[in-house]
Parts: sequence; C-alpha cells; structure tokens
Amino acid sequence: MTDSLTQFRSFLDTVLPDDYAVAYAGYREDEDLRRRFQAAMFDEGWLIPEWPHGLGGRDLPRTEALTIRIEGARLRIPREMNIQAAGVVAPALRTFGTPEQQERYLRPTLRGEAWWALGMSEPDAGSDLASLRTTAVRRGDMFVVNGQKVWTTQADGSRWCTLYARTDATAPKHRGISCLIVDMDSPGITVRRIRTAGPSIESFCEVFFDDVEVPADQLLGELNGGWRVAVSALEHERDMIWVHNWLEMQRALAPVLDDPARPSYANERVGRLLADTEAIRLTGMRSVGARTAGIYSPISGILKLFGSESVQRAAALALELGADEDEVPLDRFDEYLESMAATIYGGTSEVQRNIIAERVLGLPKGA
Amino acid sequence: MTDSLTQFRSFLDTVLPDDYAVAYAGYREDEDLRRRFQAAMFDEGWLIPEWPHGLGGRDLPRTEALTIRIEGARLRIPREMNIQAAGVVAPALRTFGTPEQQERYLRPTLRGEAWWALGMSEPDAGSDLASLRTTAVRRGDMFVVNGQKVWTTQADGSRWCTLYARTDATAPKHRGISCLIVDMDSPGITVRRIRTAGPSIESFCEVFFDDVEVPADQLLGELNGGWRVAVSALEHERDMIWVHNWLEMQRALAPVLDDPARPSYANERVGRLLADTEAIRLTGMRSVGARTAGIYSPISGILKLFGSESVQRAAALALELGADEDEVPLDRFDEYLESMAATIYGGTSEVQRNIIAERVLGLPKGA
Amino acid sequence: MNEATSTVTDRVIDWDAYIPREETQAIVEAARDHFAALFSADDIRRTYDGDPRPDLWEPLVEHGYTLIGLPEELDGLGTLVDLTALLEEAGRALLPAPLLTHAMAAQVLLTAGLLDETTASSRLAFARIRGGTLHVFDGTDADIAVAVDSADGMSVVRVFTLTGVDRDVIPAVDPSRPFARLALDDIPSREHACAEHRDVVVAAPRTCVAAELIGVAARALDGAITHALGREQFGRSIGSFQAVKHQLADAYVLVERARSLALGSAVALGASRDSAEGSRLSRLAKAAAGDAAAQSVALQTQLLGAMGLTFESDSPLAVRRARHTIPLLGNPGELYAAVAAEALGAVR
Amino acid sequence: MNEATSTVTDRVIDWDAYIPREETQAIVEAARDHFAALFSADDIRRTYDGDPRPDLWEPLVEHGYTLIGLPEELDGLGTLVDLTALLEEAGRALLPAPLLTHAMAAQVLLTAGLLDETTASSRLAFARIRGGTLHVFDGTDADIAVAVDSADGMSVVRVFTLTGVDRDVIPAVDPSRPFARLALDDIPSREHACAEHRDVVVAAPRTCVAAELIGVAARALDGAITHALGREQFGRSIGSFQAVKHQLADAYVLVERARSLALGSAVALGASRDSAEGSRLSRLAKAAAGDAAAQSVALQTQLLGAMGLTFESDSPLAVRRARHTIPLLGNPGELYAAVAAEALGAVR
Repeated sequence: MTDSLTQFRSFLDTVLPDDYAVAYAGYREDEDLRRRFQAAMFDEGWLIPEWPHGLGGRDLPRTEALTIRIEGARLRIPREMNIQAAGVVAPALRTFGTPEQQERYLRPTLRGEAWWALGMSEPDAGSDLASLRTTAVRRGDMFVVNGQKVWTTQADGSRWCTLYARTDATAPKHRGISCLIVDMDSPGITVRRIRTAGPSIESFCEVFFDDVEVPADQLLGELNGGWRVAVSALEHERDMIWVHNWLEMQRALAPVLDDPARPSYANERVGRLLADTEAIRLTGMRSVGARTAGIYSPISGILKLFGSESVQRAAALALELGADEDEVPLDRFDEYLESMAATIYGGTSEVQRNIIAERVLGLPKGA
Repeated sequence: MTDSLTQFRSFLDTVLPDDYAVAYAGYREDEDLRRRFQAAMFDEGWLIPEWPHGLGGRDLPRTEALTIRIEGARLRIPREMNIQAAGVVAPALRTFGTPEQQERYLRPTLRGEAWWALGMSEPDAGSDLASLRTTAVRRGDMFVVNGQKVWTTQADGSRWCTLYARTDATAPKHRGISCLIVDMDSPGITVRRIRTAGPSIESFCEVFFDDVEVPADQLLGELNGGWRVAVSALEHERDMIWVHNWLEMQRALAPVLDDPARPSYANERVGRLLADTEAIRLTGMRSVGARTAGIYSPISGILKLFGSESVQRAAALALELGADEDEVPLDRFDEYLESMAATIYGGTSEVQRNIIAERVLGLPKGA
Repeated sequence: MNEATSTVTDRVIDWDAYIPREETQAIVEAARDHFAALFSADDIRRTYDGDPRPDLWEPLVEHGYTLIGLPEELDGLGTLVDLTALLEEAGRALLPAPLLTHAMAAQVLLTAGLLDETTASSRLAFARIRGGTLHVFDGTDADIAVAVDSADGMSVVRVFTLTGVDRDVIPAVDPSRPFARLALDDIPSREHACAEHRDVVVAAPRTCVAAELIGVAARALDGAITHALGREQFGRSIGSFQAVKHQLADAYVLVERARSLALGSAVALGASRDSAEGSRLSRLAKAAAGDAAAQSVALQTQLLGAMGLTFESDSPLAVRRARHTIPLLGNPGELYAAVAAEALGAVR
Repeated sequence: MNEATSTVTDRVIDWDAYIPREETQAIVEAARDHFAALFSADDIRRTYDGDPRPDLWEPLVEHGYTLIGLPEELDGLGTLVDLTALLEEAGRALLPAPLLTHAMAAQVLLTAGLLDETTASSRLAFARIRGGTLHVFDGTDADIAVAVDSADGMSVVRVFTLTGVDRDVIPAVDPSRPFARLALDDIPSREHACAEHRDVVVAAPRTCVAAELIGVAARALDGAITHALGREQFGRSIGSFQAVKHQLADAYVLVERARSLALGSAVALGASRDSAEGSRLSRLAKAAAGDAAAQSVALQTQLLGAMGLTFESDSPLAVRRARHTIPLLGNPGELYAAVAAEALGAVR
C-alpha cells in the first residue's frame, strides 16, 4: 500500500464515525456529517489530492490522486452536498478566474460553504448550449441579464451561479456566449422548484432573470469565451465519471449476486453486466494510462456512453430480479430512476453517439 | 378441413414422390422435379389460387388461397426455380401488361418455362431506384438502352428482364422512369456473374447494356410510369413474406428445441424467439384480417422488418448453439448467411425503419 | 406424398377471428371518451399525494365495464378480445381505478367455475399469499380477493371475503395502485381445488395484464412521438433525426408484437379457456407486453430529457405504472425462459 | 471507521500496466507492415478454392512472431500483452496462417510447465479430443497438437506428436483455417496431470482467441466506416446518416469493451498465470470479443448491402473468420453465464 493511501485511511478513521463502514447508508441523510466531512477533506488536502497544498490538495501525482479518489468512492465516503461546486466550478475558477475571483470564491467553494448552480440549459435549447437565448448586455460597469434557465440543479439552495449568457448577438452561435458569476441573491432573480419523478432525482429549478445586474468584474474567462469555460468545466470530472459508474455497477449487481434464489435464466445477462463492470474499470485505466504517456487515445470518448448505459441495464436487471412476482422494491425502483437520469445529464446518449461517430470514427457531421 | 385444402393435399399426393415429406431436403436440388411441379401447380390452379382458372388459379377467396399457400410452405413443397417470375413479374404483367403482352408472357412465366431477371439496382443507386442512370431513348419504334445493372439475381439464366430505365431526363427523379420488357438475348447485353459469399445466397450478376434495342411495344405500363410498376410489383408478395419468415423461424429453431443438450442459459433468448415466431404469424393474420374488413391497418408495414430481423436472430442463435465448442456446422452457417441477406433484399432494415417512422408514426422526412 | 399428409396436423386457419369487429371498436371509443371525461392526468398526480379516487369505481360499474368478457348468463357482454381492448384503453389512460385487478379476479373465478351473481357484482381483486399475510393488488377497497396457488401441477383457487376487514395500505411504485395487506387469520375464505396447472388458471388474467401494459406502452410511444414532433433541437424537430425515428420505429414494433400475441392469446382462450395453446400464448403475450412497456416508457423519458424526469410531464406516471405492473404474474425473462424450457421439438 | 479499513481488501492499483509501451507499438507496426507485404486479400480468397499458403509460415517464424510472449530462457521476448497485440494484428489482416493455434498451444504448454526448446521450435496447434479422433484447429501442417481436458476440477494436458501421421482435412466455415482430423490410436502422445482447473490452463489461449477476434472486429468496423464515407445514397454519404453513425458508434464501443477486457486479462495472467482473476477476465474477454466480432462483421455486411454478400468485398472473409473462431473455447453466452454462475457476493 502506498504511503498516501495509508495516510488517507488514517484520515478517514479520524473523521468518520466508527460504524461508518457498516452503516454508511444511514449516514447518507446526515447533512451535518457531509458538511463537516467536505471541510475536513479540504483542510487535510484530500479533496482534490493532485491540487496544491492549501487548495484542497497535496500535490500528489495524477494516478496516485486517482487511487485515493477511487478508494474514497469504494468506501462510500459521504457525498458532497453540492457536487458541482468542487467538481465543476472550482476547476473552472482555477483555470479561468482572475486572482481576485480565485481569492474570493475558491476556498468557500471547495470547503462546501457556498453552493453553486450551473446556469446552462434553457427551455428551447436543452443540451444545445449554442442556442441559448439568455442575454447579458453591458451597461456601464454592469452586465444586465434577462432570460430563463431550466433544469438547474439545486438553484434554490445556491449562493452563486455560473451563468452562461449571450453577450454578442451578432457572433456565430457558440462564439457570442460568456460565463458570468451571478450572486443568486441579486434583485430580479426568481427560482421555481420543479417536482422530480422520485427522491433519487436531484431537485431541479427554473430560474428567471429579469434585469439582473452583474458587476462586469464577475465575468469568468474572456468576454464571449464562455464556450471554452463550459467545455473545460464539464471535462474535468471525466475520470470520476468512470469511477462512479464502475462503483454503481457493483452497487446495482451486489444484491443480485448475493441473492441465493437468483434464477439461472438470467445468468447470461448477469455475466454480460459483469463484463461491462470490468470493462468500465479497464477502459478507464487505459484512458488514464494513455494520458500519462502523453498519447492521444480516443477511448475516453466512450466512457460516458458505455458507463451510463451499462448502469441503466444493471439497474433494470436488479429491478426485474428484485420483484417478488408482484411487488417491486421501492429502493430498486429509485435506483433505476436515477440510472435513467444518467443517460440524459451531461449530454444524452444520442449526443454521445454522435460525438463518438464524428470525433473518433471520423464520420461527417449531419443528421 | 375445407374442401380446397383436401383437394390440394390430394394434388400433392399425386404429384410429389411418396417419400417427399421425410426426404424433402434431398429433393431441394432436384431441378427436374421443381420444374415439373411448378407446371403442375399452374395447370391445376394451385400456383396462385386466388387468380382465375387458366391463369394458375381457381378463383378462391383471398384467405382460403392464403391457407393453401401456407399449407404448401409448411409442407416444404418444391421451390420455384426462378421465384420472381410468378411472384413479382406475373402480377405486374396482369396489372400493367397490354393484352398482347399478357397473351405472350403470362403462361410461360407462370409455368416456369421462362425465367425473368429484375433489372433494378445500379452501381451508384443501390436500393434507391429514383437515382438510376440507365437510359432508354426512343428512336423510331425502338427504345435504345444504355447503362448497367448490378445485384441482378439469376440474370445469367433468364430469358427476359423487367428493366427500369430513365426515359425522361428532365422529370423529377422518380417520374422519369419506365419499365421495359427486355429480351436477354438481344445484341449488346453482357452478363457477368458475381461470386456470392456462400451457396445459400442466390447468384448475382452485373448486366451491361450497350445500345440495346427494345421494341417500343415492350413498354410495361405507361411511359414514365415505371415507379408505379415497381412499387406494385414488390408489394404483391407481402403476405408470402410473413408466411416465409414464420416458417423460417420454425426451421431455424427446430434443431435448437430438439437438442436434448440445449443449455438452459439460452432459454430466455429461445423464449423470446418463440414469441417472435408467434407474433409474426399473428401480425400477419391481423394484417390479412384488416384487409378483409376493408380497414386500413398500419401493421403490415412492420412485417418485413420484424420478420427478417427475427429470422436473423434465430439463425444466429442456432449457429451459436450448434457449435460444438470449436466446430461450426456448415449448414447452420449457410442458413445464417441467408438470414443476413434477408435484412438487405427488398429494402434494408434501415429503409424499413424510416418507412415505419414516416408513414406509420407520422414523423417528418429528413435524415 | 402420402406420408406428409398423414403425419402433419390438420390446420384450418381461423382467419375470421382476426377480422376487427365493430363491437370491439365501439367499446374502445366509448371507453376512451369516458375515461377522458372521468379524470385528468392531474387527478392521477393527486393520487400520488395520498388523494385516491374511490369515486371513479361507480361510474365504471354503471357503464358496464365490469361486465365485459363475462358470460351472458351473468349479464356479461363481449368476448375476451373485447376485454383486452378495454384494458388496453385503461392502460393508455393510466386509469387510477382498480379495473384491471377486478377483471383478473373475475377471469380466475370464471375459469374455475366460481363466478356467480354475487361474486360478479362484488368489487374483486387479484391477490397473493405471502407467509401469513394476503397481499391484494390494487385492493384497498376490494370486497373479495382471489388468489391462485400451485399444488402438484394442479392449482388451488382461494376466495377471501374482505368486507369489513382492516387492511394496511403498502406504498407502491405506482401510488395510484397501492397494495392492501391483511393478516390471513382475520379473513374468511373458501378453497377450491382446480385440476388445471396454475399457468392455465391465470392465463386469462395474464392476458389482461398484457393488455393493460400494451396500453401503457402505446401511451408512452404516443407521448414520445408528440414530443419528437414538437420539440426542436439544433434547429430541427427532433422527430426528423434518424436515430430518434429508428428508436420510435423499434418501439412501435415491440408494441405491435405484444398486441398480436395478446390478441392471439385472447382468441385461443376465448375458444378454449383451458387450452395449452392459450396458456403458452398468454405467457408470451405478457412477456412481450412487459418488453414493450419497459422500452416505450424508457424511450419517452429519454427523449423528453430532463423534463421526462419531472412531473411537469406525464412520463413518470407511465414509468411508474409500467414498472409497477410488469412483474405481475411473472417478469418477461422468467416467462420467456419458462416457455422455452417447456418447448421441445417443432415450434407448433 | 476502523471496521471499513480492516474489512476491505488492500488494493494498490497498478496504473503502470495500463500505460502503452513503445515496444508493443513497435510489434504492432512491424506486424501490420509485414502482413501487408506477405499476402493480399486475394490470397485469402484463393485459400477458399483449395490453394492454401503453407509458405507463409516460415517468414512468420523468421520474423520472430512465434517467440513473442515466451520466456527469455527460451529466447522468447515480450509479454502476454505484446502477444495479444500481435494476434490482434493477425486478426485484422485475416492472416491465413496458423499463428493463433500455435500461440494457443504454446501458452498451454507454458502454463503447464511443458514448454521446452523442442516444443517451442515445433509447429504447434491447439486440439480437441472428440470420441476416438483428434480435431486439430488450423492444424493441417502441425507437428505437435495440444489438448486440455477437464478431470475432477483439475485438468489433463495431452501432447500429441503428429509428424508423419496421416490426417483428413475437414471443411470449415473459414476455409483458410481448416481442421485436421486424426485417429487417436495412430498418434503417439504424452499426458500431464495439472492441478489447475481447465479454465485456468486455457486462460491465456482464450485471451489469444479474444485478441484475434478483436482484430477481426476492428477490420470489419474499419471496412464499414470506409464504405460509409465513400458510398452515397439519396444524394448523401451514408456515413452522414445518424442511424448509420450510431450503429458504428455502438460497434466501436463493443470493440473497445473487448479490448479493455483482453488487456486486463493479459495483464492479470502476465502477473500470475494461475490467478482466478486472470481466468475470469479471460472468459469475459473472450465473450466480449465474440460479441464485438459478431456485431461488427454483421454491421459491415449490412452496410455494404448486396456487395457485402459477395466476394467483390472482403466482408464474407471477415464474416467467415469471425463465425469460425467465435465458438473456440466457448461461445459468448456460455462464458457469460458461467462467470455469472460462479459469482457470489461483491463483484470484486
């Protein structure tokens, strides 16, 4: 075992309750623990181990850091309350933020003290960011924002928002977009919560912007450079996506494998899912290996599609085999519902297939 | 049992060898029997039982005729040597042919005395008939034909050809096409046989037309009305397609079901294919039922896609389960190969899905 | 070829059974209009918040829906084919009233020869015995519950009188269709031995479940198509994307596949309620309907995107109805495998 | 959380094993060029007409391909990962020479501790005993055949000396890779009991088969893509049709899925030839490679249309190679089901 892994385990022993390993499911709703845990992860440099000391990391090499994160995920450490803060916003701040912005936002963002909403999807654009209609017009030292966002996760609890808005109406679609850091307490913002299909689907909101003033120094990245911020921010968590899916496969299949009455007719499908599980891990490792060697490898492009669809198949099988002729266990249904969301969020499976076909296989754009 | 069914069975008893039921596989290559059988079917009115006396039929009601044809298929009566003659060309002749054409061609076509090639596909058009480039230019009382056809089944043994050629270069794509009856012995025709992937794939040819003269009275249907002839000709055999696929499912699955060592892991897939088998039959019957009641029903639109893809899955399963760890039975491979052709001929599965989506589900044309 | 004609089974094909009847179409249209007038999708949503609609039952009885598929001597009308057509409409409407469970129980009683004027006019429900309790499917208001157990290749039909017996309501994946749980000791019941295999006794109820699931699938498919036609992305209606079209075409094939099998099953059982053919087709129909429903509701959700994951759309209603109902009387994989394990030699 | 840290297995992830090595890439590139220079697709077609290419073997030996994956003390070079990379190229080229069967037999001998200078320099082939005959896979010219039998959870490795023994050639689905059949009585042989389960002894050969099938799949996928880019229909390149793109993307996922499993298997077996992990991954890899090959060759044929059904294209060559090779050491369904039946509790 590497030193850092030993140290990480010691850290977990210190910070988590003694019965956490056996009782982690019950701690899922313990918000106080989750908050305290994230702060401790930041303070001790385990939050993003490859980042510098003082910024939630300890300057570990990339693969060693990934080993730590896999270990954490495997031990089901408490989830962050607002996952996109450290996962999406902090990396964007570090790459594109001004020194003042980094000074102001990074620490509370990483420590989990301030939540963030991602202001991307719009009613008529969906996952097509280039078609967004929300506008930000410069007036003096302010941008004035008007428009509407939808499917904004946790907007009702967020302190800030990375808002993507059109700042140049004359530029080609994706060139006229900028990213603004918006204080969600600003006058003119209305948040409406949308009821989701089940408790496993994180709350969504609609957010309305009516002449909302945003100071010009709250521009994140360059003016009309929002596209780059968005792409970079969403790609940062790529490794964590396969680790997450790999563990989700195990979680979904565990009760199936443990079931002494598992029917043999389903064995072929179960075996196929076991292969998917290993293939997600091994493809993830190949992708990290190629990056470590500095070689371009197209395989990271399949991880989202392959992983999320595999998890959905596993959850569907667990749901099917979990039903006792007539009664469907509610928890397995909730997990299935969550897996349905995984093929939609962050680029639907259809979009993923287009991307693979065009960028990896070299097929022409078009319908 | 209906009277006609009794009579049909008596007819088969008379015309087929005594051991046919048990030895039909061996008779598959008996070309003499196949020729004699088709002539007898025509003479006795069993070839197309719903057609008039003297034209291979006996004026039976549509469903009764279909019962006869299903019975024949079920008993694996000898295949016609040139299936498209009675199946595709004869119906077109009857619908679109002049009295002279019907007088000259119908009888030898139906009796199997003269083979036909279907001159449709072209090198750069494939299944897209509207893009064909072969031209037929009127010169005096002749059409002069130039161009090339490919994937023409049995062109090397055929006496005649229904050739689709462009007769109006200025009309929109599918409006400028005509159907000509071409004597394959005409000067200027060259036939090249293409080697197919296995014995179960009927021979293909390329056919080259170099200033081939075709008498103007050999136009089938109206000038520039070839599209209608083509569509009508291909639709005639719709009922026989589901009957064929239904029986192919049974043929593919019989050795799997008969195998005492059939592994249980495959039972779910086997059961799914049993459901497909019954669903093909029942969907076919629903389609006939709706037509009988004079009601439009969209379900006939799925029969080709659903049937041919099911047969391919069944053949693949039989191939997989037929292999004895290392050795693959050649006959099952040949059947699998034949099933691969079924999702290509007569409109690929991709084209079928477009047709269902657009014509049945009402989705817009487009990519 | 004397051998051929003597060894094959005579088969006269009953084409007439597959000609659509006007009576069936009339039932479908009446039910569709009637359900639309009785309740809305918002009413279904409200049942999720603990606001059930027991008031829907009486109008269903008044309109005669509970009589469809019953014999004439019990004032019944229509055939098993008509009943499946009606239940398909119930599924399409996501009817938040216990018509399916009632029909399932009535069909068991009919097959077992236990249906009489009293039972036919009671509120029936299909049930299952689990340990010392009775789980009644969609049975919070039922007066009589019917369960079928296997017993040495034969079966036992148990009829429970629930009137006045206390029951717990168990939360279900589809809250508009809760289970009732009762202690077995508390319930007066009669047992009837039945010479048929359980698969035969539940063949008609299975066909009923299949019909409802086909309706759910058809609703989800319609919803997906409507969305695909109206929704634009990258400047075009998403219904013009070929991948979307092909997914919808495949789902449509699954729906018609199930519909054909359900019709075949209803025809076979209508001709002979205890036929092996009917039992076999009912299992295949139920399996196929489960496939169609699972696939169609997933496709609707996927095409709707984030909206499909919220109650702003009807998609979660269909997902919950489908997933709640699919395992009833056996999930698809189980049924396919069972039919295959039985099958030896020729397919028919 | 002391319990957690004490109950979980220590797991240090060997990231280095997944960093591509230059040596492997060099083998791949050399083999690709070399195979292209050695023979053409027309040469493969000619083997179908009874014109085999025994002359291809010597150049393969001269270039050292038979040494890859063998230990240094036998003049071997490279790892099992290198061997799978080489065999993937052999599959991609549809090599009409018995490199796969040789490698399979050598790997069995290596695992069983039977590989020595004599056997390592012979022409080896993998074989199976069926009744009183020995069926040698791609073995018309082999000098030594190796078969592995199960025996009470352990296994027996049989080594047959074929030199000078008459053999029948059995027609195969892939005529470039015929079986040889020999009467068992005629062949001198040695038996070696092996304490490992057969699945362990054939784990490395299974990984070899997987690698070759991945190459076949990759070739078919490349062929399909090339065709889709060049071929126009309805006025557009068919590669711009979304349904075509999605089918190709799905096939690509299947290929990479198999490649990851084959690599994982080769890494695990390279670290420990008798590990349960290696045996398990080799079965999953072989199953996944079978899926990828079956799907890719079918897709190529489908996209090529009628041309794909003729020898005007390479499609039938790939179909025959894939279908001939897929059942070797177990078809996909069988392997998936076996791994699942073994799996209890946590996935890892």
